[in-house]
Amino acid sequence: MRKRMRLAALLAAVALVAAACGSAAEDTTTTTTTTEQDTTTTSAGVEVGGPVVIEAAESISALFLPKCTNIPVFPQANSGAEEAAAELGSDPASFVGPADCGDSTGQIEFMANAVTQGVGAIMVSNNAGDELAPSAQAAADAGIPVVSWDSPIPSAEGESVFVAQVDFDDTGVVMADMALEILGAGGGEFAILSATPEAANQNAWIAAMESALVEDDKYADLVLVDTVFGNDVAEDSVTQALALADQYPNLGLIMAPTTVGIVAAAQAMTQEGLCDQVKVSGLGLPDEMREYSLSGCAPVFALWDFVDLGYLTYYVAYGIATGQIEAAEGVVFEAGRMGMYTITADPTRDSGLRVLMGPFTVYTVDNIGG
Amino acid sequence: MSESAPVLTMSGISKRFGTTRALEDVSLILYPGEVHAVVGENGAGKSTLIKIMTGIYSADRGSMTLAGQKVSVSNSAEAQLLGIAAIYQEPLIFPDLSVAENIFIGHQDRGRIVNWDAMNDEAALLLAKLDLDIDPQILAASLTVASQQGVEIAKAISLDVRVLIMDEPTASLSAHEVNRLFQQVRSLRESGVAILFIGHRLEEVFEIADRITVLRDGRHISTTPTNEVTEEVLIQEMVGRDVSDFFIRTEHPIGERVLKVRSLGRQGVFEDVSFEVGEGEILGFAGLVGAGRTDVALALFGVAPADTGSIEVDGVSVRLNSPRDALALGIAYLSEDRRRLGLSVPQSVTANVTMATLKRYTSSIGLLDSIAERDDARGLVEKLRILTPSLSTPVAQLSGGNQQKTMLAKWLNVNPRILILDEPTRGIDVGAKADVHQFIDDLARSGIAIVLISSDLPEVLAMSDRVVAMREGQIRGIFGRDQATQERVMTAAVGTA
Amino acid sequence: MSDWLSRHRWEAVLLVVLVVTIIGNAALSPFYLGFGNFINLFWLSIEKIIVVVAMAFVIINGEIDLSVASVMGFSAAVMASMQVSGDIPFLLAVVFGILAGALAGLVQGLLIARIGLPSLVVTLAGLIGFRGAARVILEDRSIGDFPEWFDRLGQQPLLGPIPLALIIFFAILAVAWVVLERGSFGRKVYIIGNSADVARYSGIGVSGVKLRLFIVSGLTAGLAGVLFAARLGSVRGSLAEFFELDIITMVLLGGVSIFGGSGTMFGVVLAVFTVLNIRNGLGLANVDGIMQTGVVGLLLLGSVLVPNLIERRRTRLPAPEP
Amino acid sequence: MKVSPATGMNRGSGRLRRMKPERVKELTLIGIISLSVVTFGFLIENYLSGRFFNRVITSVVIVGILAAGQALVIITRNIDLSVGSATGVAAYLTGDFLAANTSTGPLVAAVIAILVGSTLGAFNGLLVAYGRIPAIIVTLGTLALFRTMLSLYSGGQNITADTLPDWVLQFNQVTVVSFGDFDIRLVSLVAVLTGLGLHWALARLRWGRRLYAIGSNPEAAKQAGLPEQRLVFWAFVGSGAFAGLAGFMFMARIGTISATAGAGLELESVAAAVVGGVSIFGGAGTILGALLGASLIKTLELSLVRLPQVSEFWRDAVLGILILVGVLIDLALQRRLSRRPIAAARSDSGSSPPVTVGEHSRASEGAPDE
Repeated sequence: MRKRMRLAALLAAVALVAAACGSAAEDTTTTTTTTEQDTTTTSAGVEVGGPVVIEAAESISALFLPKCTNIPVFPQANSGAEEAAAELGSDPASFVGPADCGDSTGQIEFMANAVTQGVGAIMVSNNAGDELAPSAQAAADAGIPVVSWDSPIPSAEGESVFVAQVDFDDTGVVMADMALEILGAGGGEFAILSATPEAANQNAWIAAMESALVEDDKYADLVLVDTVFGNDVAEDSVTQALALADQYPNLGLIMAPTTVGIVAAAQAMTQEGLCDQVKVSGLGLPDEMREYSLSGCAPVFALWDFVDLGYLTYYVAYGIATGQIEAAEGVVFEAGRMGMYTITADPTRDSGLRVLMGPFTVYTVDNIGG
Repeated sequence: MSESAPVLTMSGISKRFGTTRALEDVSLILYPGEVHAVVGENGAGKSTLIKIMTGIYSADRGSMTLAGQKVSVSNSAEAQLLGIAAIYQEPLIFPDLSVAENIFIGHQDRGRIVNWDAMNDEAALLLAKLDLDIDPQILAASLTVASQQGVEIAKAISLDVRVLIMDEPTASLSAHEVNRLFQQVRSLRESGVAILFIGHRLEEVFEIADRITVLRDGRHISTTPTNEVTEEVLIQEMVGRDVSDFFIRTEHPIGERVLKVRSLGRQGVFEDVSFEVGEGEILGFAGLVGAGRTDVALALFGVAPADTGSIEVDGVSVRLNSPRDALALGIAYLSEDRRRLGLSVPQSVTANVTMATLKRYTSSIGLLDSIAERDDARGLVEKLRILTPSLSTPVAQLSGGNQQKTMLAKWLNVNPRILILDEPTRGIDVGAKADVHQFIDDLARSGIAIVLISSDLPEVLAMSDRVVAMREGQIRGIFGRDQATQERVMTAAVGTA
Repeated sequence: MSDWLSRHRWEAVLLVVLVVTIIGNAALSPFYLGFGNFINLFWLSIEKIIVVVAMAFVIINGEIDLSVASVMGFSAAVMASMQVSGDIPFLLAVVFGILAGALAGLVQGLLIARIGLPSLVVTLAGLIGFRGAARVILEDRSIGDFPEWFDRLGQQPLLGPIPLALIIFFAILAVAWVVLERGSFGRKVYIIGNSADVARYSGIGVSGVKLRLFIVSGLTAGLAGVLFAARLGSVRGSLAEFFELDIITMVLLGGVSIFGGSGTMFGVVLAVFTVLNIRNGLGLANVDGIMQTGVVGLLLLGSVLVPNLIERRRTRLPAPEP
Repeated sequence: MKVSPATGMNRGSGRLRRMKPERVKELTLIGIISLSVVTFGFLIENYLSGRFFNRVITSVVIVGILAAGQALVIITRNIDLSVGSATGVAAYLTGDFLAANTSTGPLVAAVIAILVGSTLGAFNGLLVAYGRIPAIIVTLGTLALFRTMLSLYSGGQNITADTLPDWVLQFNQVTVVSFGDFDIRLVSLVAVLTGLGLHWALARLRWGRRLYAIGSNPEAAKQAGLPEQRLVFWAFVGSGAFAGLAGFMFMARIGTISATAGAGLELESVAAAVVGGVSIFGGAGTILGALLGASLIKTLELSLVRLPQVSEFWRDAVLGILILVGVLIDLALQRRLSRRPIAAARSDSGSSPPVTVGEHSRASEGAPDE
């Protein structure tokens, strides 16, 4: 182990040189990285300085654990992870997961099996709240880094670092901005159609949006009238969307921070010919939303790139697993084609570390294609 | 009686079940337009015969000829197509369907679409023909058994049956209802249908039948025109042996009266039933199937409590609302229906023997003392000479006689003070029968009061200290041992003369 | 031996399947044969298999309880909400949580045993209703922050490497096994499952047994719910959702007849071991969750179809193969 | 003289006796639906409107169709728990076909969906009728199996709205005739017509009546020579076909189809049928009743959604209570109307039956040894 660490340090030093003339880091990261470039000392006592370029080292086995395997974003993320693994000359991580999104028990099982298998790293999009924490802790105790992505472990217990697709506070602002864009400066009524009442991600985003609405005066005329839940089930989401339209005659927008909900809401409005009155926005997959984007029912929505998220996640996990980087605040690294990132404290949680990918891609009729 | 060619000929029919011989070389001829009664004791082979006719069983040997053509029937649908239908004492109706549908559901020739109006009209016509006042649109579930039977007859007529088998159709009917049924049977006969009538009440058989066939122990004994035979002869042929063939109850003293029953009655089932049984006494209950004997027993066992009258055990008036109440007072009841009410056949012999006495083997923490269980079971298995490979053999693997003995063992294990035996020897072979009789006598000797219900008259006469004759829910006579002759008891039970 | 075989043909089949599974797993995965993995294999499904034991009784008795998973959620929700309200000691909240399960069983048991409603319908309503009750109690909250001893009991080994829930499972299993095979209650369960009439005619209090069974089923589900909460460290309204299918599958796979009256605890245990080992093996072979579900579904169908076909062949063939 | 209490004379009031229990049940349901609509009308603003009517009759379509198919099977004393999975498979495969053949019309698509559903139903029917496996086990198994196969087939990819022919998204909106705000939608019409068609078939076709006969008394059915196995097989095929049609409706309603489409519908369909008075013991109940049951559940669901006092979280609890009430009413009605010993007549219920009393024991004479 120590030997491997030393090798990694050596490689890191070489990488430093490469990084100096390497690609420009993205806006979101460069601002924070500049002050953190001091030399740090790893626990192994090896000095590492400056940004680390994560490079091919030994092949690792890993688990890429999605919320479930049935929602398209997760296979997309996996393809990013595979791309990264190929670049790093590592075996692709095994992409398995529970059948149902929301099945935290299933995720626990997969994590436990991964620990048994002694994988090099676990990458997980947490299905629930802290139910996963004990398993993550067990993995960590076994020396396996647990990198969460898409959805973190709230308490950060056992988790090395969270690869955040976007800043959760940003999500609130982006959603508020989209609402403002659709409803206009004059404002109006809108409602939120979320996944399940228990979904941690969505709840964080909604909370962020609510605080954004309060904090910035430009949103003063946006009135959030209701928050309902479609359980990430298409049928329920359609029902809820229609109920919103019926219940609030002045409703101008349904904001759905879930890929299942936004499609269902758009379909519901299309079906009932309500698109003129009630627009739909939120977080959606461009493939699924193209139809409604072109029809004007969902003029603007946002999402991050799941392929990139998977790619970055794999880089981070690989870097930690091979000892090239350490999951510590201030560590700067370069992740292949995506460039430079810094590990920071996660401002959206009480504890825990974060790598912020960002930014959102905001989709409109102009960039949706088709 | 018709001169025409026979409609159905059964010749040389034999059927065995394992070691039990159900039918041996039985022949029977049915002519159109006759009512042919088949009588015999329980176990004589009547049911097996009709099951072969309707294709439920296939005969080991022998042939069946319908209207001159040799036929083989492999299920009841085929039998129906050939014009053979059967009506049972418990009508096989569809409770959720209307009367009209019950009549026509099995028809293959009425097209794919149900014409309700036509069907209702036709049903009404059929029912009217049978002089039945039944609304064809009513649910069959809401009919009385008699009316359900009427519906079954209507169904048979609608199928243009040539042979109608009636298996104890009067068992659950009142006298008035029986009259109605017989009118229907006569009108069927007039239309040329051959009717095979199986009955226990000789009075009815004499009233309705043109010819009577007697079966005994699976063999054909006689076929005689009704007017050439007397009841006495018939009974003699049915029983086939002297009463002396039976184990005869030995003389012994009778002790205290343990059970006193006063004017017991249950609405519409039985009424004004009074009797007493003493320690060591065997009180026989003779009567026909449906006379209400089992119902009295069920009232004593708390299954279907009586609504009038009183029951005293050891001079204390008791209320019996469940078998648990009865068992607590030492009353045990050996059911006539071994499979449905008596034994848990997938379970071991031991489990069945101790079924009613689990408490005895249960320790304070709820565990069963399996050693004690097996000891007791072994004792009873030996005592009753139950043939079983082992104590843990499932009862389902035993022969009928050994199952019956196992059921008896279950109740003996209760150490009852009052033991009600309902048809204890029904459907078991002669050897087992003799065993059972011996045990009953032993039990009485040991001071148990025994109520013996049996349709086997010689058995009742041979075993009992006194005999109660029941008919239509009432006691028609109680005979002391010296007064109880076949003729007197039969007369009281059958109700002729 | 042949006597045992003739009466426990299904157990024998399961035993073979289990052995093949174990050998296959050991051959395919180097991680399979480890003590830690064996502990894990149980621990990961421990709440389910605790309920399986109670469910075996219910089905042998000729009834079914579809509500168990919802009752698990309900019990955990009751416990968690009491913890949040903070007025009572947490230990008491745990007790109340478990009792809430028993109460759910009591309500359903009364409707089934006393009023005579079919258990399939009553517990179907319970499946929906108690899940609803859990949601009513918790709404969108996820309640954690249980006292540390509770989390530790749920998440850390208690005796050597063995966690508490595993000890509880084996304790319950031992008790249940003894009660079913050697206990007076177990005997009554079989007799009633075969024929309620025979039982009644033998002086057995049928509705009393049924009522007690449903209370026990609820109580066990309550206990399992609380244990699950301890293992997860937090409770949500959806806790244990859809567990009922797995639970019933394992019982039926154990050779318990859906019509009641037959089945053994040995068979159920073998089925539990088999399913857990197959799942574990598939998991270690990196097989997806939905595939695992499918394999178990196939196993369920096969477990009934194969003996049916064998039975039919046997009745046709004169001499059965040894 | 002896009258079995079970079947004793029971001349109740003439008209009620003449009226079939299912008629009573249907009228009761219509009464309850009307009552709840009026009640909610007082509680909710803008409730009694054409819009709400349109919502209910379009949202009831899928569950209504499934409940009809479910009733078909339950009437034969069986159950089909795989309908949710079958719906999903039919929806996905049909969508997949449409995506590849965009010129396909609705009729062909519906036929494909129905064929897919029928095939799955035939699989169930084969195992139940000819394999002699209890329906609950078979369909519990295929519930998982169908879903797994779909998941494997889909590979986590959704069918997205933009790949489907244009008519699909408009399909739900097609209105046959409007009365003011009240639309009669094509989908509702199709559902009602197929439902009523099945209702008619069960009421008027020999085939249908025989299904009732089998469920009512299997022993008598055997005695009457009814082809029990074939009928049960076709009942499952029918249930599958209806699940297929529901799948087509699902595709048209939701537009975006994932591999989890239709999950959970099995319980909803059973609930609707049971609430609609279809006896879980077979032999009794009507398709119209099942449709009304579905309507009641959907009406309550949609109304509760709009009742601000009743939170999101109460809906399941209310639904559970509703099912129980439905069964209790059913029991009371049955006991009152026919006073038949329900449990005794159906010993498989396992509940405490009033033991039939009497000396008649069928075929116990000379019972052969086993």
